[in-house]
Amino acid sequence: MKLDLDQLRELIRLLDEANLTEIEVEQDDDRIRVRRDPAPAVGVPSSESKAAHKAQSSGSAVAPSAPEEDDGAYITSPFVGTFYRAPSPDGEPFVDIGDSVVPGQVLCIVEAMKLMNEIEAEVAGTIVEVLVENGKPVEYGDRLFRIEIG
Amino acid sequence: MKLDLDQLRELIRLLDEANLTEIEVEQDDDRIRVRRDPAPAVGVPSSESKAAHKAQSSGSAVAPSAPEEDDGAYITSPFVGTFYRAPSPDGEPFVDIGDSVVPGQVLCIVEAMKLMNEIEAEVAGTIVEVLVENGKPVEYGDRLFRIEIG
Amino acid sequence: MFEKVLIANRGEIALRVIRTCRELGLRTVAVHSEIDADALHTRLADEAICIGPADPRRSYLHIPAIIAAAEITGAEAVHPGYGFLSENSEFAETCAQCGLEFIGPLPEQMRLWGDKVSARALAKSLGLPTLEGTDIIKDIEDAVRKAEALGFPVLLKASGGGGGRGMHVLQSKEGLRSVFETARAESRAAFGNDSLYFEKYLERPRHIEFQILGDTHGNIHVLGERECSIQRRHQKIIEEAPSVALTEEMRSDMSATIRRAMGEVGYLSAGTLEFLLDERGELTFLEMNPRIQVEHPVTELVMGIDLIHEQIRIADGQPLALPSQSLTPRGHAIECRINAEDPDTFAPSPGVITELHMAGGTGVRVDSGIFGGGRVPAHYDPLVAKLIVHAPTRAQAIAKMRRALGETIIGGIRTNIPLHQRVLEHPAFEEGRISTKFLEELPT
Amino acid sequence: MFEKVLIANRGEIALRVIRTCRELGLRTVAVHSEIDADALHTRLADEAICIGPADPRRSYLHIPAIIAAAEITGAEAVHPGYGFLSENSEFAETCAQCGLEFIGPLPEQMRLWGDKVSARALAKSLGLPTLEGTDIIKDIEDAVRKAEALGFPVLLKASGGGGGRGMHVLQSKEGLRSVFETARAESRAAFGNDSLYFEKYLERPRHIEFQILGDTHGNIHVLGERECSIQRRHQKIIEEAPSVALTEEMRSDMSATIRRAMGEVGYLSAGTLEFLLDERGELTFLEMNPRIQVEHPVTELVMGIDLIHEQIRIADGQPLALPSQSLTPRGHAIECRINAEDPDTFAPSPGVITELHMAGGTGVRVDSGIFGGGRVPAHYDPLVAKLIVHAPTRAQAIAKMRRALGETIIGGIRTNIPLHQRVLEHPAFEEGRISTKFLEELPT
Repeated sequence: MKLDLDQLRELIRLLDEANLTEIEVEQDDDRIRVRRDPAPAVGVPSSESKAAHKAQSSGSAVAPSAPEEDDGAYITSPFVGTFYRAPSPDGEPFVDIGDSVVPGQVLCIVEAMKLMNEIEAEVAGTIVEVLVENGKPVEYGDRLFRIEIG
Repeated sequence: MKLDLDQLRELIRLLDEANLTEIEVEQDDDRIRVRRDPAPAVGVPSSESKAAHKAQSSGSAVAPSAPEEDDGAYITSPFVGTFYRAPSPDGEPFVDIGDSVVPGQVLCIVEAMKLMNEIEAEVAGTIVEVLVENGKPVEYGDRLFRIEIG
Repeated sequence: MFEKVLIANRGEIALRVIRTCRELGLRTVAVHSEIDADALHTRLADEAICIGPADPRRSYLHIPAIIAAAEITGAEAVHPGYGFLSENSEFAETCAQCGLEFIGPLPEQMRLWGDKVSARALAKSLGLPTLEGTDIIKDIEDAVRKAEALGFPVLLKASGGGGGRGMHVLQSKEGLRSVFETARAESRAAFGNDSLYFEKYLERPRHIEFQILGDTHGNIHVLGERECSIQRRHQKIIEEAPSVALTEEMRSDMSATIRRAMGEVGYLSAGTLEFLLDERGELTFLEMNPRIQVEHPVTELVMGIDLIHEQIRIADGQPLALPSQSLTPRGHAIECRINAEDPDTFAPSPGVITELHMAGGTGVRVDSGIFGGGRVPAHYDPLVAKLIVHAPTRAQAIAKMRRALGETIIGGIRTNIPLHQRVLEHPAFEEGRISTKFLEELPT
Repeated sequence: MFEKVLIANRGEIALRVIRTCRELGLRTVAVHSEIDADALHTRLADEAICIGPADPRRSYLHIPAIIAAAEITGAEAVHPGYGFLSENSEFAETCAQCGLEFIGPLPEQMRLWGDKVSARALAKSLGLPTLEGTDIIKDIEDAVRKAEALGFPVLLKASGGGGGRGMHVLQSKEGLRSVFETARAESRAAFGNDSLYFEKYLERPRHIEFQILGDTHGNIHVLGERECSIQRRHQKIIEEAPSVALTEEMRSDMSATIRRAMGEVGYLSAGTLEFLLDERGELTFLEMNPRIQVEHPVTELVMGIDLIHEQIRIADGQPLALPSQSLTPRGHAIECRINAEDPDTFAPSPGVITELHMAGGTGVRVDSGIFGGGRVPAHYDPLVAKLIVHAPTRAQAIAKMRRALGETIIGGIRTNIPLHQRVLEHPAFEEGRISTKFLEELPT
């Protein structure tokens, strides 16, 4: 048996970068697994923060992309700011539940520093859930819409 | 089976370096797995102490008793002090390996504050090992003799 | 100078002494019970000796085991910390007989101040103001006579008592007989001495104490006062320095009186004179503690000194040489005693520390005996850590302590941190309107 | 007074600012990248906003995200800490335009001192002693001319540089051409500016810096000096206050000069003037850092003040009101920067903290951004904690730091603690015989 250490190192780098706990690869008869169990949370201050940690540390969406998940995909916010569903206070929402969307279609606005940032769909699909109320603040990575791809 | 120890060492080094808990590699019919469970004791200072922690925290003997263990029983020290095998510097040892002892028989002296505390056997048996050198300091709970009961 | 010091204690105070020893280049020997084999003081000392089982009577209170540990390690001096053997004159004497330097007062001083009745008489003879009180009560008839002569309310106290134990308040002679009998039995059981006496009972006194140091050259330094009025059943839980209740005049008058009195008895090492301060501003002597105290860090912070260092210098026969600035406090310091106990029921809460985050930053000092993954045994004092802050003003010190308590996380055991937070948030505390009744009267 | 402060930073300095805000009753907003969702500053602030991915250019350096975070949380002021956007005048200006109080100097001051060549000219015009140096070098011929006029050895520096980056020593004109071309390319890449200039090169200078504070009422306070000569590749790793190399006269002369100079430019908030001290005892101006610095705690300890508190007071328009005693140091303070890096190769060592025990006790301050079980990401500065000690004398401070380093345990990552221990044990360090070359010349 001959180990390909470089390949192994590459896997570890990937594990780190993506903040994973395990990678397992099986090919033909070969199998590699690297694993890092999260350190037991001794000494973790968890009770003090009054902050609502809405942002999940595992949130992997770094763009208004639509990562596949078991229960559909999500459009996440690429900006910190205020979420608006319509182009003006009296306007119609850009999209609503049940609407079909195509790539490039504007779904909402996230306002920051008086700039209206239009958030566009990157995939085609159907809006099945609106996850943030109009006019509410959103953080980077917050889920805005759930979408059924296709 | 022929082990490639260098390869194994390399894997362990990688495990350490990358702070992993497990690496498993399977190739053809070979499989290597190295694993280190995360220490639960986060925040345990372990490197600083220069003290030789001879006393085991699990040491359950609190008297010169002879608790059963897989490899015989032990006579432990009920005092902190200096261990003497004989009643005087030139005297014969109270007991030696191979000697049979009966309950109440003096096995050694532990001297503390100029007092000679005679340590007596509490069970009958045969001395199979003397674990402390004559004239050496002993802590509370230190093993003095291994004894075969019966 | 001795080069190796055995610390006859455990927990935060053992660490406290180890730290100063290390800074002075002295080697340290920890003694520990079986259950403390992995304790912090065991780990951080240069050497550690197991001296007995968890039961303190067979380990930390067992004089022959401690002396033997010094013998086999070649320790030349012993620091007793507080509690355990720290006020045991027999231990101090045994150390001396075995050629070990005892870092603390002389045995005769311990005896002199150990008995509360004789201590009060001595204090009075030395010119210290004392609370009106009686001699030892002979019997129940004598008790009634003495109480009436003193005037109710009175406090029935055990002559051999300490730490607030064995005390009973009597508002009138009703029930005196049964209380007297109970107290006598308690005192006999707890202190091996059933002598009782009366003291005038003050309704809402403050507890004020003065820190002193005396050396072998006859110098006495009075290092200001501490206010320790926040108590639960006579156990201090929050202490501060200086006290808002003393004027500069009161402070300097009492310091001068104490300096003279302690000079007269030739007091050696660190000691604390405890007083009650009544609502008219009168300080009356309560007792003298011939040892380092739990709350000594608040004095260290405002005076800029290390009291353990001074104790070691004194034991080595060196003269006190404190900078002149150390005689006036700088800023304000507060200490919260973090106990492993339920904050409401006060039931002890031993266990394994699963989470630990101690406060840090400007003006925060932590003296702790615990670590993440470590165990708080049920056998000893519930004090696990002392959180101590120092700031230019009392208001800033309070704000800092609130902040520090807020970021302290100790998981796996219950602690009295919520109780500390309630006190620190209370307007009366903020305004300095406190007394030894504060906690009792604090709404939950 | 503003009531809610956003801290545009992470790690220990974010915590440092949160702590003082909390003590002042101000609410705090932390901003954090995705990888810092569980970081200590995120957890300990009153509110936390995720502003972007781990890459600092898209989070901690991304001005619109930070401003937007202030907008959605209603923060009224911003503290930039050190590093990241702290010296970015555009950020300070944007804050002002958005109605946010920037807790720091005015943007024009940042620009004034940001360019090293113009800063030196300004300093000279203000009467500060400056190191002999040249204007911007035009081309390679000009470089040879200027270097020879100044006299070798010379130091080639980037006008837009900082933190010791982009500097090259030239012992003679040999190799000047290639070094000049390399340096120009480096400078363009690193600072977007390829202006270079020469300075006289000192062989074994000390790095001495003075802490200043200026308020909106025209008051300038000079809060003594720090010695930061223990550096590795121009990165400070150990700092102390005061410096053993300054006499009382040098200190007060330079303080007076700085007070006059900074009063003339109307400097606001905290700032540091860095100097080199040559072997003849001459101080020459190096640069001015218009922000709070990593090593500010040593000044806080010896002066008994809270510099972040003063910055906040100044931003609120209040006049400086420091006690007079804060203008003379009390005792000696030392800071060790604990970095997540290999102590020998200096390779960064990110990872998960598996064991953590920080030092405590008398005179020990810990400013840390880590906790047991937490992660040190690879994306940011390797500084994970600052261990700071305060003692009456320098010798005692050194003994205390050795003690504190000895009981500090950080598992799961490698740290430079062994390097600190080697420095602290070195006789030359003990005797105060140090220079910026100390580490380079330290035998391993």
